[in-house]
Amino acid sequence: MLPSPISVVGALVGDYELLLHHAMTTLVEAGIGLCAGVSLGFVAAIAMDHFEVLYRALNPLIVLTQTVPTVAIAPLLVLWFGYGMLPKIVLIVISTFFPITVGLLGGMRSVDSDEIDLMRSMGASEFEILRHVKLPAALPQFFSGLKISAAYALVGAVIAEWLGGFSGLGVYMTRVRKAYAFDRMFAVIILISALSLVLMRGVEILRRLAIPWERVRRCER
Amino acid sequence: MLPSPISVVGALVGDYELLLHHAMTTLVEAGIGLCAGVSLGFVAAIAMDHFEVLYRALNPLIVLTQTVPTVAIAPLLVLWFGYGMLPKIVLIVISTFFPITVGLLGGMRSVDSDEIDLMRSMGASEFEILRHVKLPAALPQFFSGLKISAAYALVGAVIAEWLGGFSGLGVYMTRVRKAYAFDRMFAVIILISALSLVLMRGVEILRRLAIPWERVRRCER
Amino acid sequence: GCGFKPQKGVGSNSASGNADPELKMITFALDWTPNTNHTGLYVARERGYYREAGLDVEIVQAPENGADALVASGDAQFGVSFQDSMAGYVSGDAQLPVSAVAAIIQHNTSGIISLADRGITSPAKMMDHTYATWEMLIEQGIIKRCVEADGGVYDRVKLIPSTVTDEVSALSSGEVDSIWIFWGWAGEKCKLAGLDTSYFSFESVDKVFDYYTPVIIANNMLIKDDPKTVQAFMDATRRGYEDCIQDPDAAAEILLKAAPELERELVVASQHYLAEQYRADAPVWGLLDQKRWDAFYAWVSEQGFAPTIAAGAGMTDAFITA
Amino acid sequence: MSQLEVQHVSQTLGGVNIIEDICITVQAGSIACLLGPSGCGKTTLFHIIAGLATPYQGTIVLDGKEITGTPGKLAYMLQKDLLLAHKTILANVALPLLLRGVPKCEAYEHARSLFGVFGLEGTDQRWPSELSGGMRQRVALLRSYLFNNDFMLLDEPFSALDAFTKADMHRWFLQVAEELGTTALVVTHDIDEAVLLSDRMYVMRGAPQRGIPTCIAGEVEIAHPRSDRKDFGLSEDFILAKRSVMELLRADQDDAR
Amino acid sequence: MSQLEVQHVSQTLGGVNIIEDICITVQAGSIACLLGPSGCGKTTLFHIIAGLATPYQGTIVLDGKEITGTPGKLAYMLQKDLLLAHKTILANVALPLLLRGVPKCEAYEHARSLFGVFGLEGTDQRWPSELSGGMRQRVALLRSYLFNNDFMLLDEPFSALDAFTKADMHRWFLQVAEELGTTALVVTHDIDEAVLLSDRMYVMRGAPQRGIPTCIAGEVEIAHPRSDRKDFGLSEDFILAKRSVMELLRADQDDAR
Ligand SMILES: Nc1ncnc2c1ncn2[C@@H]1O[C@H](COP(=O)(O)OP(=O)(O)OP(=O)(O)O)[C@@H](O)[C@H]1O
Ligand SMILES: Nc1ncnc2c1ncn2[C@@H]1O[C@H](COP(=O)(O)OP(=O)(O)OP(=O)(O)O)[C@@H](O)[C@H]1O
Ligand SMILES: [Mg+2]
Ligand SMILES: [Mg+2]
Repeated sequence: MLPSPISVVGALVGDYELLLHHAMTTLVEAGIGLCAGVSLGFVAAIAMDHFEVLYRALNPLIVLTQTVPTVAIAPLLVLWFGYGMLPKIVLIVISTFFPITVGLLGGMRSVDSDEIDLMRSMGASEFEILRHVKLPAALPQFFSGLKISAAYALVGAVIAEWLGGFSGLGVYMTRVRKAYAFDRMFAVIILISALSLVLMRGVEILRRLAIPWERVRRCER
Repeated sequence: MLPSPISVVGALVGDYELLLHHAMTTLVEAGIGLCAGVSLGFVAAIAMDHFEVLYRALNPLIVLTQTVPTVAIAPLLVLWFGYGMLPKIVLIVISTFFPITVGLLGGMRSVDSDEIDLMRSMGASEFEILRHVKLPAALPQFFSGLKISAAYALVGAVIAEWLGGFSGLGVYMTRVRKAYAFDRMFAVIILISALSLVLMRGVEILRRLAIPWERVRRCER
Repeated sequence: GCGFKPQKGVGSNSASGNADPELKMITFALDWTPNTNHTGLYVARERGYYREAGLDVEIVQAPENGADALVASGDAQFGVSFQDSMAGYVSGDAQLPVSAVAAIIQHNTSGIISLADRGITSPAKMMDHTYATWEMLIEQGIIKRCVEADGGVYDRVKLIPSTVTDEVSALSSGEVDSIWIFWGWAGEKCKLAGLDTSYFSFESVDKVFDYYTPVIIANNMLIKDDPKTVQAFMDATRRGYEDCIQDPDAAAEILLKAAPELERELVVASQHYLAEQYRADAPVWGLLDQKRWDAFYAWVSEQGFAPTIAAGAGMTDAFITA
Repeated sequence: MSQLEVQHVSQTLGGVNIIEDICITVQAGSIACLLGPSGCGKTTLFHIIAGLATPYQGTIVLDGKEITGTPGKLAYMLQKDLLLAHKTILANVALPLLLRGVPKCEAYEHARSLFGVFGLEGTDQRWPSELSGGMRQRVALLRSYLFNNDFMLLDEPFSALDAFTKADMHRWFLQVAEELGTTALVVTHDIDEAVLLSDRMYVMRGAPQRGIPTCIAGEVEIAHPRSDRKDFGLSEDFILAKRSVMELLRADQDDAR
Repeated sequence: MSQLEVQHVSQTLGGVNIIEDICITVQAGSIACLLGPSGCGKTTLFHIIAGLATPYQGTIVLDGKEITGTPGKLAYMLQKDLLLAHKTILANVALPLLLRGVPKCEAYEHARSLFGVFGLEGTDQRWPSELSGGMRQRVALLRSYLFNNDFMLLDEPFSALDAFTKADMHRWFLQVAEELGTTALVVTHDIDEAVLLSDRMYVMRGAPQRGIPTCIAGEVEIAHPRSDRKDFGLSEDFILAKRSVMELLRADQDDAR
């Protein structure tokens, strides 16, 4: 059942060009979906942090989007959005924005209330408090969320491609699966994992750049 | 395509007993899987926090488990673990432990280094620092992670049941889908969402109980 | 929710519970969810035919496309597959050790369905209409051959990726014009839904497409080492399917008891249709004709969809004899 | 120049009466000090004056306008230094200027020009965690000063400084107050400091944790002009004022026991 | 009773030489105070003595044993109060006892019995965020005391207290030190406090941020026995010691300019 590593590598090399072509499609979808998901997550978190009413209203709704199995709503998505990229991106957005929202909200709510008092005492508006205190303080949790989201974006794209489509690693995967080509199946799984690792490494680097003050703390006194 | 709400409610009521039976199976799987996932996530986070080597070694591996689309490895899981609960629980564990690990690790690493110095100055062992400082400080992020995990546990169970099996809401879902019974399809989706909401509400209540000092902070000075 | 009894037992734990230690444990892997293709198995189990044959049969629902792997690995002894998808592994260097041992339905009952107002009464009329494809080589090869045999140009068939789970709404919403279906399930559903449809079967276009779909497959090791068990299993199964042919209504009840989630009306209609089709013109249920088998695979190899397939590869007619 | 009036302010926190019927007036251009035992409610009162908390009863009036519960009207240096960990020292100090809409360049320029006076040379690009406790306190003071030097509310602004740095800061503070006509209300535990800096001292009395709500025990006026406080520490006025405050505080102490 | 020796300690942080060749000896059973300008490196030195940081050069010796880089040997009260936000006051105070393996009941009992002395009655079930700055400081002191009252390293232990509470704490501290033979090294900015509490004072000199590494400017011995410090403040010994320290500090100040 498990193909030998050699045949997997063989498949990887042999299908190199084809895989590259499919990978491009998937990466574009995952990229767009992740960006859209992060933006949506951002907006949702900020809105929910600001308006308690919105928090109460949106929270169950957001949870709901996470509880409906994607594969179950996939046919509906195709019905509404056609066969192109749109339904796939919608699916990725649904699976990526949640960790962002949860992380940001958690981070913003964990801010030392004295720091907010300080800002208020300097006449800072809600927006300025957000910008100067809450968002920077939420960065570590935001990046924790982004790490999860980045992992899900690629997998989400692959699953979304099972919805149908003419190219993408998910399409490739279903085809080789149906053809019982297990070596190529493993080859594509390895490729997806490798791409994910690269993506998450990118998030890690971004994190380092965005949180320079974390490096100082490590320094011994 | 979309069934009328009345027929959905009708399906919910009509299939009441059957749904209850299937829901029990799913809940048991989700419960066991979530517990196992949380435990594993806990252990992984603590181990990775403690041993930098382990962090470097395990981190890519853990990311890998998130990048392999579950449905792709599902047939393998069945091959390795049989038709029973085990492959399902493995699948749920894979999808739930990641947010826990990320949350806990993030939380433990965000602890004020002065607090750790204080503990060290009192001769506290690594374990005592963990217990008295790092874990309590990581609780908010842990619960953020748990919230995500709880949402995924149930959906994970449903998807895992598509692997095959004898009962569970996922089995029900595939069957009614194949039988074109869309009212029952929506009924089960609603049931899953409702169960998830209850689960996450539970996490929220747990959080309140576990972090009593958060309530005080809100109190105005 | 009446009369539902949860099935118990998992994998190989035949010694536990009330399983009879005398009985030989058999696991049967369905191609996916239970449907009327499988009724004979449920009837044989319900009516004790397996028990009489000294077998304790457990019917499991495999992951989609997963039965072949389960049977190949020996985790299941028998399963359901299709001759066209088996083409992927009966030749070449990644073969799975499984063989077809019986035809569940004697002839290929699949074809292309469309709404009557699209006028797709023959393959060439698929031109300029959309067709939902799974993007399988053999599948598209069959469509191509059918369209061209009917004097059409295949390139003018508008392929869209298949996301169809519900043929009725896919057709009636205009999402897609033509769909590949098995008449016994989706066709009957369309009829029940009152759709005015056109339909042609592949077998009617070209006899080479009268291949076997679906089939029961068995693990090759089992066939070699324990033909007696295979024979006993197949005999009992045949009795089950013959009961279905005799009394479709009773068969429908048994299937519904095992899978209460299914829609009664559809199951009954499908059962009545299949009663005519399980055996059809063959002397006994399940017969596999190697000539028909080879003819299809010859076409598959010739088209280059699979490496050359030897005669009789992936099948044996040893267990069903007229 | 602003005048502050605290009128009959009471506050309850967590079910405990902390302060009761506090009345304080700080004349425009004058400096008042607030003294009282640890935990009596000085910070609680400052939060109310700064508009960060709404009192249970009473009003805060600044220049004749009620500002109860309105933050942003006066500079408030909190007891904790509260530097934002994710900003450099310079960015921390310049923050109030940015909030007021001063362009970034200009704000940074202006902030940087004051680093020398505060003994913070060379720290502008450091992170808060790299500074010593006393340096952080001076950063916080500088930040408050840049926000608003018309009315300043200072909660123990010099407590982490050594005697000489403290003396430097006192000198700077008195000079700035003189030049700009700054009005200030300062919490301090250092009686000498209170007498040195202020025109008037208010002494609080109470122990809310032991069920004794805090009120104003009394006030002491210092006649000696603020413009002439060099070597004031040895003058008779100083000793007199100090003694009065000590008596008020001691009475409280005995009272509470 | 322990004897501490700081031998030729130097430290570099973020590329800056902070302290250079610091030597200090605290005799067993004696109390030493450390004075120096803000930002000169007192906290840096304390971190090294406590074993929380490894010096660039030099060793720390306690009772003849080298303890450089080994934490947990002596009680260290940090400059920040650092109460754990997720523990009640009682749990915070009892923590060092629990770490030493004392059973919970007993630890809580023992901790609670000292709340009165520290003026913390009624706060045991409160959260740290509900206490005032001075109360938090006393909680931190109590916690350090419970960890180890044989050798205590105190970084500005009384800076947030009002004059009278401070005097109370001084009295308590001197009495405890007398009774238990506690050895202590205390950082303070209050010269009076230093003279009052200590047997010997060390004065540091330097301004690392301006490129002048800190060294020991000198030490002042106080002959007056510690057991007899009531009304010591008016004695000649006191004035003498104070003047010596002031001179050392001032020299530094002029030096640094
Ligand atoms: N991590 C660090 N990186 C660089 N410089 C640092 C770091 N930590 C401290 N410093 C510098 O070391 C010097 C001494 O700091 P320290 O906290 O020891 O001073 P201190 O004597 O305790 O002052 P204070 O009386 O104000 O508390 C300061 O100039 C400070 O800026
Ligand atoms: N959120 C709160 N809930 C309950 N009690 C509180 C809360 N905040 C403060 N207190 C109590 O209010 C009293 C006054 O606190 P405050 O901080 O105003 O004292 P303070 O005069 O500033 O003392 P210090 O000089 O020590 O800073 C204290 O007894 C404190 O325990
Ligand atoms: Mg205070
Ligand atoms: Mg210090």
